[in-house]
Amino acid sequence: MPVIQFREALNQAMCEEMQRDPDVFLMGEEVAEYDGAYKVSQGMLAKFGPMRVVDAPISESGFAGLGIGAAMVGMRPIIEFMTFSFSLVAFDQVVNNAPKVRHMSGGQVKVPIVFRGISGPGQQLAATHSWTVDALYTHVPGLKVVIPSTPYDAKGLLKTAIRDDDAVIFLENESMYGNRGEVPEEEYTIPFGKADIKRAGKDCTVVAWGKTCLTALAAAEQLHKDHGIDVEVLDLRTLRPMDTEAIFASVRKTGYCITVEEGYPTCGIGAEIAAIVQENCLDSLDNAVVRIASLDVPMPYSKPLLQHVVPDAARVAEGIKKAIYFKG
Amino acid sequence: MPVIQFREALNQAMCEEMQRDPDVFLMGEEVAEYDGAYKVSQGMLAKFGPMRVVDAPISESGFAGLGIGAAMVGMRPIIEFMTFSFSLVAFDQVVNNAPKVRHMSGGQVKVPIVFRGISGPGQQLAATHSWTVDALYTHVPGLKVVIPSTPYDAKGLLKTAIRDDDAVIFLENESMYGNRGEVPEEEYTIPFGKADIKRAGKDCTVVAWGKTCLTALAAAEQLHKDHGIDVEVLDLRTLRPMDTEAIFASVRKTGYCITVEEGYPTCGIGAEIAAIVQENCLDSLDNAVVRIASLDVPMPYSKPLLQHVVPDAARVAEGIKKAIYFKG
Amino acid sequence: MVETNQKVEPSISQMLEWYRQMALIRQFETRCSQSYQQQKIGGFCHLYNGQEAVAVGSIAAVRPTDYVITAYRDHGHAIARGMDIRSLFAELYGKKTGCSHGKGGSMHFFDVSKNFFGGHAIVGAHVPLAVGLGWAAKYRKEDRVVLCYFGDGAMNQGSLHEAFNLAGLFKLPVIFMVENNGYGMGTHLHRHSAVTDLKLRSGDAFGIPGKDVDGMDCTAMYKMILSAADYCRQGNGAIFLDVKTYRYRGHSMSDPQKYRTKEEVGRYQEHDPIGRLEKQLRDAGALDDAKVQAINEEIHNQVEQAHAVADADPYPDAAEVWQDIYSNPYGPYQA
Amino acid sequence: MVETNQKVEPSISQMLEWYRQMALIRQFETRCSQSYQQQKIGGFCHLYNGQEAVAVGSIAAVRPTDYVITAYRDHGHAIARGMDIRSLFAELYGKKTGCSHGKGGSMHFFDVSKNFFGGHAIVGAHVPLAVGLGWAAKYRKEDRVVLCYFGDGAMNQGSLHEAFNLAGLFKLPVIFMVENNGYGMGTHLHRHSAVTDLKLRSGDAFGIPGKDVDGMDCTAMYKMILSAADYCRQGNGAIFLDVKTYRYRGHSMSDPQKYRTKEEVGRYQEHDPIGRLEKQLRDAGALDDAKVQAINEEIHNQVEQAHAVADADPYPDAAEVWQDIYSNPYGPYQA
Ligand SMILES: Cc1ncc(C[n+]2csc(CCOP(=O)(O)OP(=O)(O)O)c2C)c(N)n1
Ligand SMILES: Cc1ncc(C[n+]2csc(CCOP(=O)(O)OP(=O)(O)O)c2C)c(N)n1
Ligand SMILES: [Mg+2]
Ligand SMILES: [Mg+2]
Repeated sequence: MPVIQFREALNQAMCEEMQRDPDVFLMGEEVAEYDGAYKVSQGMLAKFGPMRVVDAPISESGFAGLGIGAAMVGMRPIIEFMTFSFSLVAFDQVVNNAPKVRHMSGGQVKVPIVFRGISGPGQQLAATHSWTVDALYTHVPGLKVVIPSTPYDAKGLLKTAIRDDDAVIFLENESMYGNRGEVPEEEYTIPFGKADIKRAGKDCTVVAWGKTCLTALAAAEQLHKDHGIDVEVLDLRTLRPMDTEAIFASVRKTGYCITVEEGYPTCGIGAEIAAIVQENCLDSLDNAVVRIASLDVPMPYSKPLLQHVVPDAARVAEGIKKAIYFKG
Repeated sequence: MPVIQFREALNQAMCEEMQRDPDVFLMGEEVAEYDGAYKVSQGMLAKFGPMRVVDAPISESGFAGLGIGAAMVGMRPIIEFMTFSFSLVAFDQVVNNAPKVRHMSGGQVKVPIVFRGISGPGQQLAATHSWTVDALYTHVPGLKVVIPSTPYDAKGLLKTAIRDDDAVIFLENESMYGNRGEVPEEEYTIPFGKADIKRAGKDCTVVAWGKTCLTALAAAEQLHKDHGIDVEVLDLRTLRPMDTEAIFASVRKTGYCITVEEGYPTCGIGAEIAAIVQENCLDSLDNAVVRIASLDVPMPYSKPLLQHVVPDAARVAEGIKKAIYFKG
Repeated sequence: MVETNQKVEPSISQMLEWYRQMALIRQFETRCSQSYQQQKIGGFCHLYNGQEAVAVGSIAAVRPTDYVITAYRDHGHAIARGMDIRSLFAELYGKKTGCSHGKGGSMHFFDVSKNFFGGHAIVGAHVPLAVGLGWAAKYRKEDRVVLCYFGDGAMNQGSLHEAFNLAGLFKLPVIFMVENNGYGMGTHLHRHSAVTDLKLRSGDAFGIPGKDVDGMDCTAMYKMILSAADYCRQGNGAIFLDVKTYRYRGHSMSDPQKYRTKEEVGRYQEHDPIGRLEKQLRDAGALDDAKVQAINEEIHNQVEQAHAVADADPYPDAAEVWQDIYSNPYGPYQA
Repeated sequence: MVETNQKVEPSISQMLEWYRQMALIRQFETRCSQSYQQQKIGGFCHLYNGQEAVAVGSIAAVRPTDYVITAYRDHGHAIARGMDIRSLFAELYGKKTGCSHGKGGSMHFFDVSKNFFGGHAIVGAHVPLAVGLGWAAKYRKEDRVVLCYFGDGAMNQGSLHEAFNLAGLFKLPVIFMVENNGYGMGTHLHRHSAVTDLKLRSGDAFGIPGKDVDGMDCTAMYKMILSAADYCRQGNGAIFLDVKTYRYRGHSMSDPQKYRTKEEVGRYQEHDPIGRLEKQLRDAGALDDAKVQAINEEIHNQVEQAHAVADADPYPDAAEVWQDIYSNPYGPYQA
């Protein structure tokens, strides 16, 4: 099977869907002539021309709304936010128009749109540029929220997102664009709402999504090597819909649940998981659900500070040990 | 003690603080000549003149930002959103500039601003106009979030908010503006981060805030009358900072915890409370934390649908009975 | 530039139809006002009295295939677009049979079969959507224009400016109409906009030609939109119209209207769009007292009947709250 | 309207000071470029090369009490405002001694003691803040003006338009300067703005007089701002300046610059603001080869020394992550 980069997987998904369906187009800042700020759309302008790969002015609210309007008459726009931190200037369009026009029209108008881009504290960009928007958008009924952790998942989920008839928030991570993985040449898609066990294990369940899957896997390998602890890493793949059954099944098996996220912890995804797990698996829990998240502070610029704020594999490993009462 | 309306309590708080400090001013849509869309600022233009009670164009992002800029040089703006649903077009200003300028300047610039207005599904306004923004803003470090349930609390908390040196989100509820309550003539303020037991009880803890305190109290009275169940209603008063110790103390006493909110449940305030309660009080819990919230759907216009979505006293009472395994 | 197309004089029968439509809107709003007082209508309800010529004259000038989108003061546009008024009353009453199945209410009328894309309640937020409709038309090389209405108060929303720039830059077939009734809620134009000639905020600023038009004159609206639509159809891009109009009623049903005098309202009512058209039709011998009375009675019956049917219509089932949120909650490829 | 005040010719010593400042900015950026390659600087880093005359000429024309606020390309403004370059390097290196204690980085330089209010990284989002600074000055009847800088790409943000309207409506003392370097990242002005005469998007549109000015000419900037500030101080309201300039380096440190040619960059470098001022000063006999070399060496030493000190400065303690978030987490009245 070919091994390709994460960004190539995204690029393939978009190109294949654009070839398949003339109603799909890509719009965003620097996606066309610049080949994408992070080279995700490299070569697409040459392939599809300027009506289908479109450079937008720095008007997130305007072009997000343009996409929604076009979707209202059946087009399938892919709107790229250079980062989802910039989606906050378009917040009303994303949380009010995209997910609610269908509802307020009594189901007459569907809005098949994908908003995609990077999310998460990257490389020292300071507080306003380092948003992890997972919780903000997962909070909103009417949106779907997708967050892949591997090139394979990225391609399959993005294709599903583009074909989906609802508004999809598709979250990527800059530090993962260069990651490589096997991606088959044959066509495939990945359904929403199905979590994926990225590492089977019996001692505890770590629920992760997007980049934190990699952090969790690294921590799991370390714990296995050092202490023989056998961690199950459940990759949610989509946050809304969320595969709660998969979470419950794993927790019922292991008796422990740890969530890992890079966002602000308060009212985060980990909080939601903690709430549903204790609602549904209280009797199976050998300890409280433990949330590992960024510290509850704005993201600082300074590298050592930022490293202190965002959870890394070491912190996750420590958290797991504590959560399962491991004294090693 | 004088008995006054909720809106009068807010009006008094603003007027007293404006008299006390010339740097305080009020800006928002229709706050001046119209006397406030909901009459909260009635009479203030006449009292303070057009530089201190200022009608703004329908430019939420613009005038929220104006307020933040003015606060950066030590003014104390009160920015009224006609409803917090409209704060979503100013979201970037509220979540990036207001709470983070202090941080990104290394503490040089304080931002003493109050954003206030109504939140919550009111009177059949449909999906875009019915936001409960509690969770959206409580998610964000750097903001403080305040939500009073009585005229007394409203006045004391708003005065604290205006004197506070940080950005405060102050949430009101249209349906409560006419509510009456005792408010002393003497000056008082109420500290942030201190919950208030609005009804002491021993059988279970209901955590509520703002309007849901009233719903919870009604449910509690009903349960007491019908079944002798003795519910403790804890009014959080501020969501950030949150008085977690008060929650834990009450739950440790009663063994049960039920949260009541009008917002979307996913990643809501109830989720956060469930997460921290099970993290901190797992051994005291006789059942899982139960979240009562609006259904996880956009707010519909139609009255019977809306009533089905938003929790009322009957649903809260049912929820409490189920939560404490009461079979009556 | 756009020139109003003087050659296209409307026929008497067209004008009679407009007269009927405007009278229907007016009586519809009267009934709404009553129903609101009877608490049959919830939420906010913004009446269109005084502005009828804007919707009727403009929509008369375009084709069924063209797209229409507007703000929350949408009753007039929906009726002018030919939506069934029973479905409108039903929507207002929160009924299953409502045009938006009771999910939207007064501010969110929709009828996709008529290319009527709402009814939008966040001020200014539908203007980018209008640009998207125009984008789709251009992308698909369809011969469609977009009619996009918003208020003078909406001119102060940032996203509207972003949308103007996109429409200007991409040369999209959108006719932007500010229904300039002089007030954003209780705030007069000169207190909310740094300039009061609103063309300056689109035309020059975004390369979109701007014109003023008398929104109290149905025929003027019709002619202006005919030319504007021609301009757009020829691929020239967007048009901006500062439509001078006035609303007779309060901003919404709960407005004490301290910001203006009865005299001011009276002055505008002298140029009432319905009265004006009626006079023209009387002068042309197409209307007389008897005909006017007959038309109004017929409309009255139509309105009362639609209201009564809607009033008796069933509410949606509680389970309906779970509908119209997702097409398919788990994506199209779930096993 | 604003007229450039011809009478206020700068003195030779003033011009020498500008020359020094511009050269300092240029060398500061050169060092940044190296430090970035050495991975001493994280995040995004946007250099100011080519635009030096804008910050230097404008800031020279205002008072220490006036407010200054800008976007993320803020090194030049901070230096022109007299900030200590060691604290700037320290900020870039994420050190405790940084002007923002390492919390802000390149895009968020702050120095309140110099009335320098950042350094803002969300495009356009600081323009409403600038209006708030102007509001405070007017409200308090203080004789202050606000210098507000942003890029041509920022002209497409909605909130900027809202801010313009507020400044126009309330007549606030703000000098809006678009540092029009022709590109928003890789997108040329004519591909991102429906009109390229940016004055049309403020002046006429929001009642704010607009002017063009040559941003490669420090003296022109100085004179223009002197008159603009006069205009504002007299209570006339805001001013908009379309400042024509050019950036020599990529948008940020990681920009392959495929969107323009080396020739294009070269054409602008012929009008280099530093070279131009140098020539004037040479013609006036105030500079010669030896002096130029001496100045540049002195600056080089200054830069290298500041860099070295900052480089050796300590990082903040981990506990610092909990600081600078709240003044008092529990409000002023906690027991
Ligand atoms: C973003 C936003 N802010 C505020 C409101 C509340 N609001 C609804 S209508 C209105 C006035 C709008 O005036 P205008 O655009 O002139 O339209 P008109 O009512 O005159 O038709 C206001 C302030 C809103 N719906 N959305
Ligand atoms: C709202 C928002 N969208 C996008 C970005 C990413 N971004 C940063 S700078 C920039 C280009 C800005 O160009 P311009 O305003 O002309 O300023 P210049 O870089 O030329 O100084 C972009 C797109 C951002 N920071 N904020
Ligand atoms: Mg109006
Ligand atoms: Mg630029």
